[in-house]
Amino acid sequence: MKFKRVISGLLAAAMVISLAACGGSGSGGSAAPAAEAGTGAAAEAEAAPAASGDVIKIGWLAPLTGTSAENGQQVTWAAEMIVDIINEEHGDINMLLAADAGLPNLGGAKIQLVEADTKGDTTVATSEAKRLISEEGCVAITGQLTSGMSKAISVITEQYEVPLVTAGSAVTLTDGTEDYDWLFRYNLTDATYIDDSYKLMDEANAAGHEIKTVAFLSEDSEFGANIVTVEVDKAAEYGYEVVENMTYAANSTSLSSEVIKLKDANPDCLMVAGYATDVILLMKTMKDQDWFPKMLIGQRGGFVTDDFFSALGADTEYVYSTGGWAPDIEKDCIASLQELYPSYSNGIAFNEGMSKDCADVLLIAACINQAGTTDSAALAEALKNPDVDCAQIFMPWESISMDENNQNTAATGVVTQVQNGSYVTVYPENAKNADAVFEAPTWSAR
Amino acid sequence: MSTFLQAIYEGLINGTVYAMIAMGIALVWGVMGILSFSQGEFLMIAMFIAYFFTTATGFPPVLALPLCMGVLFVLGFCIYKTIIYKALQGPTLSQRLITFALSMVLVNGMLMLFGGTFRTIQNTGMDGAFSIGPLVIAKNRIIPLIIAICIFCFMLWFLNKTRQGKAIRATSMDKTAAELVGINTEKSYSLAFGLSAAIAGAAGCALSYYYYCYPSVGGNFQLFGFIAVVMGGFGSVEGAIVGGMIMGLVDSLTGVYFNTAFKYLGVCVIFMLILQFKPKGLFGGK
Amino acid sequence: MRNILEITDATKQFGGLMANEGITFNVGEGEIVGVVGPNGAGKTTLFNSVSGAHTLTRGSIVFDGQDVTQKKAHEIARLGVGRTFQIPQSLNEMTVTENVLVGALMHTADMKKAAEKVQETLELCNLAHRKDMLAGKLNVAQKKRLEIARAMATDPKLLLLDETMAGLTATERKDAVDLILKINRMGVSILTIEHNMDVVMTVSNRVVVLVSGKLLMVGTPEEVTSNPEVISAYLGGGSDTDE
Amino acid sequence: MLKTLFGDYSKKQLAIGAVLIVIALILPQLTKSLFMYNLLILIVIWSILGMGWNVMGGFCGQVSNGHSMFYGFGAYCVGLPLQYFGLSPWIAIPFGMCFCACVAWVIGKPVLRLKGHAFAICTMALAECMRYICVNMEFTNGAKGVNMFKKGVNPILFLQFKDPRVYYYLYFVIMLIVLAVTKILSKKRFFYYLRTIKGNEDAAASVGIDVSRYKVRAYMLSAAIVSLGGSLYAQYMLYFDPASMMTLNVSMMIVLVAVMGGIGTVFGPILGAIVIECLSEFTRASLGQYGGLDMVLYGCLVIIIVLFLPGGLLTLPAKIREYMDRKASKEGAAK
Repeated sequence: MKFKRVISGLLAAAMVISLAACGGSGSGGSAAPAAEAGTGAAAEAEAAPAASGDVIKIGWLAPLTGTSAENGQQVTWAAEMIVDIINEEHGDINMLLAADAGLPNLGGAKIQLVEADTKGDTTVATSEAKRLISEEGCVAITGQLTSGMSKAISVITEQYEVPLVTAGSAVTLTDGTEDYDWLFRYNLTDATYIDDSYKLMDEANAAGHEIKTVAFLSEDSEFGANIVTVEVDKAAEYGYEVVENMTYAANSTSLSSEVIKLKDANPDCLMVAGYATDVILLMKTMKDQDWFPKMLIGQRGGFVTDDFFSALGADTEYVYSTGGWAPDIEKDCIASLQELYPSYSNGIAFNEGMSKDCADVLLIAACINQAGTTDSAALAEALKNPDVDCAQIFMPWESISMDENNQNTAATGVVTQVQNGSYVTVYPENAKNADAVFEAPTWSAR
Repeated sequence: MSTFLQAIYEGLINGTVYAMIAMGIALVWGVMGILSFSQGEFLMIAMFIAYFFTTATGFPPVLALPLCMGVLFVLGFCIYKTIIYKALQGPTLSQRLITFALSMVLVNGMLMLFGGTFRTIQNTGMDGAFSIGPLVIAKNRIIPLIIAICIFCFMLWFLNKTRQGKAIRATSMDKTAAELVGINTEKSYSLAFGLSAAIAGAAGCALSYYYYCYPSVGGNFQLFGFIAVVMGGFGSVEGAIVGGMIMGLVDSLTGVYFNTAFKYLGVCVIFMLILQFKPKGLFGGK
Repeated sequence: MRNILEITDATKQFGGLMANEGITFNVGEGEIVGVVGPNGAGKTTLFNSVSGAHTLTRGSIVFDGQDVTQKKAHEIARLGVGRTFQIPQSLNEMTVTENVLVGALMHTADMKKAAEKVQETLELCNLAHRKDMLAGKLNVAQKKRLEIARAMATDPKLLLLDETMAGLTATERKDAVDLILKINRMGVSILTIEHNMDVVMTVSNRVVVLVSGKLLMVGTPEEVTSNPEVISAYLGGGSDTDE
Repeated sequence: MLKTLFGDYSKKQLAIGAVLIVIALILPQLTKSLFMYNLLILIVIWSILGMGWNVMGGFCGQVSNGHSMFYGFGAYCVGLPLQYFGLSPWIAIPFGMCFCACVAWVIGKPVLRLKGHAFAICTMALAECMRYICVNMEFTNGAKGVNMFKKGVNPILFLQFKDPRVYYYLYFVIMLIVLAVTKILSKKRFFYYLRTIKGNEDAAASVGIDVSRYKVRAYMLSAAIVSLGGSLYAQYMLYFDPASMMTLNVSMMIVLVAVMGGIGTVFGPILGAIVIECLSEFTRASLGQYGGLDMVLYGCLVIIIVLFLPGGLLTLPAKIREYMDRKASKEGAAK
């Protein structure tokens, strides 16, 4: 009992001392900003480290534990591969910065990827982002970030004026609702992905298949909510009738009532936005209830992960997925990446899920090289208009042009379909490698 | 009409899983007054066992049932002897925290051992579906239903007819009185905890037929198990079964007829209503 | 003598069981009334009805001129009815002082006045030497005295005592009787359930005899002990207490 | 008022208290790393949450596992007015506390009729309901969460400081105010009545305590303080979404902070917050890459502490002293 008194004495006395120190609680605010002005500068100076000759740090945030740990780990290996290619001489790979060791304009300075685990939790992501900026002195932040996390971290990167390059595709990141000066997006926005989906449906109709009605099933998360809003707007634009629009709780225990409602509505095309857990459960529930739409278009998420194939095997046949990348795009450095990646990922193949995020790492390195310094303002300028030869980038883009919201409007996407076990590009016309099977057979006919 | 039938059927199937988890929770709650947060994790471990059994031997998961229940019983027994026994001496609140921390350890332990890949059993030997009239019945959802029914009967038989079962029930009614009449309450406690883990094992084995297997799967079912227990009547095993069934039905009916986003909201609202009129739950246990 | 408590046709039914039926008697101001009867005669049910823990199925209870039949336990307590419990419900994680302080706080939120009241009540119930001890650590006699002290701290007009003598040694019983008489002399009327016939006979002015939920008779101790029906219904088997 | 605050502490204890406060004030000046400020601020926020829950769970004995609901509401009550009306947090935070108190008053009446596990599960279900509502409602931006970051806004008026140390000082003072309020209340009738209800509800009724009204009052005060914690968290992070605020995990962490420190004590939650935040940050920083090992360690530590120290860490020195005496007496006997 005695010790309790010591502790309670200890902190109860705090009132008198702290009040005096802060000049009374009322004006607590006033004394503090004086301190803020003094120390603010110090904190800021320390946030942008002088360009050390040998190593430039790029912050990498990905879920290494938690629900999406497997996927996060795969994307991290891809990023490590890209950094290794940049840091060593790879004359044989026709990729940006591959030819010489390190960044030529900075005396061959090496890139160091400082990895941090977000555990798939926004609060953890922001704490780790702070650590990367202040402890590690990273000059830019990127990683495998959901749209929700991109928003949370952008608060930090805006405050400390460090560029954040994300593939988080939420349209609210890029449509100017929130003004970010230090957020850059080279990948597609939801709007482009969904345009591709509807254009594919137009092609199906052109080819004589009856695709008139569409239904949406999306997760009640940041990822799902953004996609479904754009899907609904575009449905009106492209003239498709929306027969069902459902959201489901993430990691749900059963999706049977959703599938029952889908069977009722019986749409020609179903667009799904969800992560691996619910996508797998949805496919199995649809198989159990013996129903499959003519066209099932997955908006990336769980559809482009390696688990999708390992968990569902042959059941994945005929499923479409929009995406920013596909293995059969005509860029010669893709083949060498596909060869090199399994050595990092003990056998897992390079896929769409990881392409977008490690492309960001390559672009950051290229822009640092272009800016010639790690000063954040100069780097931001370079990121705003990167002059890089897109032929040397493993993404399907022909060119890069950034609009005033720092969004790459020239980014184009592809739509792929699972045909005998792997994704094959079926849209757009110029990148097509196989004809789409527009009407998928029922489960019993497979 | 067919959607209504299908909704009822699917609701019952899901209800059996909730009921099995709720039974485990009710048993432990009734006997020891502990709210076990780690019930979901026992379910998850059983799913892993069923998965590895099927991939290794190629037999359908139902043959893994004895293995799952056995391993989980032993695990539950050991956890009781080491952690829960000591926890019973502490205040009830820390008992709840201990099972919560235990579930944290189990989830992350499995994540460390088996990594974060999603595993499902693709060929359960019961593929395809047949339909009776408008009702589509998936073959690989029948076995879980049968497993669940067997477990319900086994538990009701065990608790009501066997000596040890009656001893457990007596201990749950009044520990001191049970001790007075010579019941080894220590044995009842450890047996009850082991049994509740074994029931979760059976639920896991049944679930592996149509659900993916992943370390954090337990959490998805945990809250529903609790709600089913309280709805059915605290600590009453029969109440837990009925509670679980109601949960499944409400879950699928709200989903189909109201709005799938409010599926779980519907469940919680029904739960609140029942608690207002019957604060002790439907069967009003202890 | 004005009646502090008037119970008319008190009936309490639990499902099929008729715990109390048609019980009518009064307690005069400053009087000590004992309630006796075999186990299961409905004594504690009557207490719970008077103190507000239950509400009567039929009949009425008037305390100090106010009808309290429908009032809740805490409202009746505030009107001036203190009570103790058959099995002492002491607050084990609080000290003896805090246990009594809670009673004293009923009429005043001022901690100083309450502290004085506590000190005064502790001396009355001779628990002052155990002031800072946790209630859980007291022995049975002290716990019973603590309950009385907690009730007394609320300055009650009527004190309901539920088997204060049970489980006490001879000397402890003597002290308890002295305490009850001292409290009565302070003007507090007392209604006490008691199995120990000697204590009931010496302490109470009148005795109420309950048998299986019904009122057998009300009278002075002498009338009760000489009444053949009471003897056969209750005392017939010889008093079960030890001496 | 001052007497109740420092009445029952000896001079030595007050001195130690002063020293620790000075340390707490100087600490941010010593280090430069944002990571350390982040840790300190989270400790202060979690202490407030722990103290809020303690009013209900510790003093009044009604253990709720759903306080993440008020934590989330606190955040919304600061975020949404800023988004829709540009309202300054100085007005929004008290509004949030009153709002949560009203929510607790409305919910309290029916829910507080339940006891023990049933009450805990009911609060869990309630928190889940509120999360579903917030996730699916347009007014709260649904799952997109609320972004409160505004460029070039008056830092004092909108509490958006660039340097985290200002947050730390401000939150530290607010924590001390909450601490003082709890300390003063603990000497008042209100908390004695709550502790009586925790001890035994029948005894409480017998001394004139309207049990259900006081339980609801405790729930309202607890909700207000936890909502304060939620608002401060939202004001510091400037972005939050329902998925990270209103989950079972957050509710259990709030309970853990109070229980680990010392349930039913005034200073327990602060000690609990310090231990838990440091534990989780350092296990993550050092063991993060071993895929979950840090959480396993964290879980084991919680089990060990809760098992062997039911009274919480505050009782640790007493336990050590007791252990020393027992050892000394054994040696004495052995000689």
